[in-house]
Amino acid sequence: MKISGSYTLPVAPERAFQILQDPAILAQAMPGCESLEKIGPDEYRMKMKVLLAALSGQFEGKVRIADQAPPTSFRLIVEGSGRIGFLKGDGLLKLLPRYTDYTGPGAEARTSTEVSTLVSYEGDAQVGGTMAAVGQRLIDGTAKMMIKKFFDKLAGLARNLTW
Amino acid sequence: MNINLKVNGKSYSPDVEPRLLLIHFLRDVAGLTGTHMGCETSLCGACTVELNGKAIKSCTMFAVQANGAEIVTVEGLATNGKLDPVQEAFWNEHGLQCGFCTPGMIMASKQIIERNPSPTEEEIRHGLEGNVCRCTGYQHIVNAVKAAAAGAGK
Amino acid sequence: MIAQKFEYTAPKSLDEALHLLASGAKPLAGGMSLIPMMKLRLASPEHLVDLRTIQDLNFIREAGGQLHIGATASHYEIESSALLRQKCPLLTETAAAIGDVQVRNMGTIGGSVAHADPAADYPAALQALEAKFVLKGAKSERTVSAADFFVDAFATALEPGEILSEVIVPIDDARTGTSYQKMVQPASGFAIVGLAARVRVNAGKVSFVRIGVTGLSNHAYRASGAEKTFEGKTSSPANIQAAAALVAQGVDANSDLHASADFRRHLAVVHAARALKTALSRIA
Amino acid sequence: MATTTTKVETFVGKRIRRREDPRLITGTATYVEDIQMPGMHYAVILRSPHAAARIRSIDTKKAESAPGVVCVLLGKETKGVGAVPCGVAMPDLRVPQHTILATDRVYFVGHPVAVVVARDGYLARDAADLIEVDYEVLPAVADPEKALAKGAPAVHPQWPDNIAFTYHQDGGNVDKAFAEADVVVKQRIVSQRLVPMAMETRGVVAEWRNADRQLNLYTSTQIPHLVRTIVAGMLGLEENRTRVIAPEVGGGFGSKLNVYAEEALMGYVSMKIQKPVKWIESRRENFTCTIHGRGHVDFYEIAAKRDGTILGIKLKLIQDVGAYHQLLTPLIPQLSVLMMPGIYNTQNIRADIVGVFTNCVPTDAYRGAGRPEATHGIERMVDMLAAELKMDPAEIRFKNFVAKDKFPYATATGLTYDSGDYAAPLKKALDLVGYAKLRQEQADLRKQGKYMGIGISTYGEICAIGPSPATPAGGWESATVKIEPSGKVTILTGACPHGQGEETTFAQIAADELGVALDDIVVLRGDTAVVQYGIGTFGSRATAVGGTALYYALQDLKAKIKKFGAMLLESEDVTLAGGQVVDNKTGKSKPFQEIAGATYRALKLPPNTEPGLMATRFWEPPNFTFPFGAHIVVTDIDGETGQIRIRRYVAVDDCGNILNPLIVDGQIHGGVAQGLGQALWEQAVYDDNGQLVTGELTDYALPRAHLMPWIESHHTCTPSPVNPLGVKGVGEAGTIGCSPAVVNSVVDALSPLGVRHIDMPLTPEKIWKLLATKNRDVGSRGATK
Repeated sequence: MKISGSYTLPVAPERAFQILQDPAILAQAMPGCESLEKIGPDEYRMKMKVLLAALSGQFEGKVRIADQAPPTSFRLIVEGSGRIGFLKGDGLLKLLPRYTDYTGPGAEARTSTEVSTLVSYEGDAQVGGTMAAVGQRLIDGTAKMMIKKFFDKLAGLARNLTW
Repeated sequence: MNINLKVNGKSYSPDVEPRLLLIHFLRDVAGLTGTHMGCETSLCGACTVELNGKAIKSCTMFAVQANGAEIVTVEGLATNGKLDPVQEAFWNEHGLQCGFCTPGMIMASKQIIERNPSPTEEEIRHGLEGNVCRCTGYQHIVNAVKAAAAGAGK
Repeated sequence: MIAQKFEYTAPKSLDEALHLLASGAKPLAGGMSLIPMMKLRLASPEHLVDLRTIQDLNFIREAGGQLHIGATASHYEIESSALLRQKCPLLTETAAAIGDVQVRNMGTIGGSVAHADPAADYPAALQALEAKFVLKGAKSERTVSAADFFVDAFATALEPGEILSEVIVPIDDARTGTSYQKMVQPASGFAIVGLAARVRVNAGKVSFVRIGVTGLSNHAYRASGAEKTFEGKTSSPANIQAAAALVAQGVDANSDLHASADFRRHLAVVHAARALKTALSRIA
Repeated sequence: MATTTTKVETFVGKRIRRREDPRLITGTATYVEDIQMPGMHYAVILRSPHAAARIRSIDTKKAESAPGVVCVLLGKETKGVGAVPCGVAMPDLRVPQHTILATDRVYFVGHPVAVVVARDGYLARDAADLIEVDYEVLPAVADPEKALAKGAPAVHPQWPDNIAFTYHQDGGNVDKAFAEADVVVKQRIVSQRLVPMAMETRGVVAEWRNADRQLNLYTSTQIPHLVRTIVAGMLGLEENRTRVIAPEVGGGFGSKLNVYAEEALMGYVSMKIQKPVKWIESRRENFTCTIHGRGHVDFYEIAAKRDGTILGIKLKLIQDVGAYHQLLTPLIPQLSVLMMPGIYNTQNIRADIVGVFTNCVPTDAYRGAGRPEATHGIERMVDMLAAELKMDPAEIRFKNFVAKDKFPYATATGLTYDSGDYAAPLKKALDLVGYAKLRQEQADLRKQGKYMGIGISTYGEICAIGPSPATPAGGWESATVKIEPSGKVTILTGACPHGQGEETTFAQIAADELGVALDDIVVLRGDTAVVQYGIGTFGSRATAVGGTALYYALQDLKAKIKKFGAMLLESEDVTLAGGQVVDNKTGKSKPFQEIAGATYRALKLPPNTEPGLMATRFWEPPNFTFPFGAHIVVTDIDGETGQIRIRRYVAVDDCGNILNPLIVDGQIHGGVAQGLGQALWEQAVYDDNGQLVTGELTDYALPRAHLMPWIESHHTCTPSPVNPLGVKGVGEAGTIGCSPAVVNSVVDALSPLGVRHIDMPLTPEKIWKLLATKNRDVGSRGATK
């Protein structure tokens, strides 16, 4: 399944790029992430608990960051598998400065002249196992929701951490 | 967990695991294998039984939820060797082929007639929405429900 | 086909249930969504608290000029309620459109609403009805509007330990016309889109419009833009169409095997027009 | 002694309610899952969640020590068991080794990896969760056209081109036909993958009796004898000590015309644990692991003269095989090719099949098996040709039908059509539907911008499968008739009905032949220890082939009864009628029952005659039978939502003589439902990674009661000369006739927009897109000379 979208983070691209690759921050922002542990350069082992309505599942997997071109783009690859199936996301994130008014989380602390970052993402999401068989009509909406949660959290963290 | 329930007029007080599905209680504990499991997503209706007068899918209910309930399965329909009018109509109208969906289909059909003694074709079809038959194309089942309703109304 | 082990409690009272829920148990109502997921082991709650055994949660009654529906009222009880048929026909019509007979016999309004499946039927009607939900916790009770309740896919305003105990809807007299129009996903019976409309006409002009939309995006919503456009106008086909055309505006539509986002948007518009037209035709 | 013959009621041809029904409507029938045995254990199979992966390691320790678990078996332990067989032999057929459990690699989602055996089904399921498999996920390919592309992942590394087999057939002179044509129409037509979805999933109970070296295998199958021969071979058992029982079988539709890994696997498990074991397939497994049907991508070309005379047909057929061959996989598209000329007088045919491996569950026979695909293609092409030539679709068909005085008719594909009057059902269907009036209404509706379509399909099919040389495992059928000393009759048939009603129709045949009451007859089937060898029920063959074997066995017995009757009546000239043997001279008679007793008492025997009344016949059919018919579908399309409403469904089918109209109607209705399922709703969709995304009823849409139209079922009757019953078979006719009629109807409705072809299923979104877009030419335009 193709996924794409964009989100505005309340920090400048250089800072956004940093935050998006900071395992401590990623671990906090990724919905359900219970731990993220470095196992190699730009590679992390992840434990994740997905809670979605009644659905619950423990996943173990990897997060990998590749093709870094600071501060404009990088690839994020997330893989996880558990009893209820597996998921894999592979996307290219592009960061562009934005000078327009920012109204998302953290807006109250900012002035309209500050630069923010438009993060646009495009990639593929795969779901397999039991989840894939019964959850077809839910996958699209769920993926969107998870991504939104991720960025909302990230935006909040960015605000708290940056200034 | 100890529960009490009545199936086809007979009382049972089994000790069951909470996760035991009602259909497995009926089939494996009570030995009533007429009720069939056709899917796991509550969409085929082969497991339909009557619980306190209402048609329900026994594969989507735990036995513990039926504590205190009165259940009727397909085995409980015929009385003193005389078939229920719906059973008789399914037979007369060739409302079944492989027979696997039939017990659930009969239980759902009974509910239709109980709630609406003279259903139209459309009402019958709507009432059978939750039951899949892969053999008959439903037409003879619709005929059977019509016939049973006509017979029961006499 | 076999769920993981869990503990089960059938409490006698709501207080007992809330106490258990406060310590992490999960509520079980009709089980129509939860049990299939448990059988496939997509859901594995450790402790279930059966709300259907609590008498206090099963009612449909009129009080204080509103209609009160207990959480464990089944879809069938709602569909066949003479009171609701007369005073809130939108809800009976919607209940009758859910799933199939067996599901309606067992499934409950509280279970469905709290589950907040993006394609469930009730939320459209409840948005259009501006329903209120009573949420109870072990030490709390609050009332939340439908507009604030549905947050995202399977996400609601319910806090852990809270249950939805009651749904409150207004009484619609005969001058209000309502309709629920649904495009059914043929495999599951869920709504690809479902549109609920409530309209009143005064002196030849549409005086009141409420439109609830389900299935299109991650949660049901009220199409306020469409409502505003229609209010104050005549109920001409052109005005219906102009209002309907706005129901999907600005909405992040979902896409799946059964309908792309574009098709869903289109269907929302078509069914909005149908719901409005039918609702108007039902005004006494 | 009675001296007058009583007129006994006859049964053949009457709407007689089924004799198998009492047990089914009272819930007392025994399906595999209903079988309980002392000491029974339960198996759960762990399956691959990946479409292609290498198995690095499997850790079963936790599972083995879980409560109630007796053993956990992996592929390395079952390596000695023979492979799941492909029953088809053809040159250059590539047959991958299909082990009963995966060893080092998995090839499709659902591939069995391990089996857990426990004393309780719930505990077995719990333990399956504790097995840890480390997979190295590999690239997969799930689309046959993509699998053929250069650089596609190889499903089986030894065959990087993914080609499983090729097959070529040429009849007449195709090049000449196309050179002489005024018009050639081309179209790519997809017949999508479908899930057979028998209501009863598969299931096996295996009971090994060590002291007797005997395996009893209860399995939900259409072919118990073939399962016995093959499973005994796989397990290295003696065939006469392997007993296969198909108890009540809850639907098959071809999906149980197979030998599956689990049948041998459960036998192996039972031998290992020395206890009976039960495995019941979950619906999810049924979707991912039981064969699928169809899976064609067809490239058709049809050549014709300007007057509509069809000159020739070309076909390139891509068959999605899946990861393995099951029993008949490579045969199915060959049936499509055999059926290619349809019922049209066309002697120039060319077909090229390429079977393609994909990382999906294998395809095999599903209701119609090859013939629905062919008929769908031909009937679509004929409609497109009519549109190209601006001819009426009925007219072009009448013009090209094989004339009724041309039978037996030899086709370019090597078949000999037995009998037919192809115009008759079409004429009747046109009358019934009120064709001329409908066309007028359609013209009026078009002026109002409304979409209404009239779709015709005239099909032929190959039934009564079939002469043995044309089948992989013998195409005959057997019957034994035993008349007991009391005169009661027992029929043992090698056919294995699972809903088709032969317990009734076979009793009807026997009752009329012998002049006894239906209630005096019992029909037994589905137990290899009871029934002589048989082939089974599939390919609309049970009555036409099995019923004929029964007919001949009855003739043998009738001759013997007459011999004994003549002896007892001391007459030379007797007749058997109405349950009596009558002396034609004196009018004296002996009731059948008395004679039966005498044959066993054997106080006196006619010359050269043995005691007893039992006869067995194995009947080899000299030919297939070829039923035919015409289906007309009238549709109205919702211009806003793209939803299709079927206003009328008229089916006129000719299946030869009809033994029981009630049962024949049921077969037609059910067949049409499955055809409509394919036309409108059903599709097994794999994503690019080989995940079956319509892997449950939540996403795989089936025909349901409220979605089905009323089917107006009618018949013409052209008896088959192939068998003495004059029957042709009706099990698959509805499915074969249906899908092209529906698609033709919808294309007809949308033809003012320039639409000429739509692939199934005709989902509302597809229709909406056609209504909404400017460029509505979804197919390639026909190249007109």
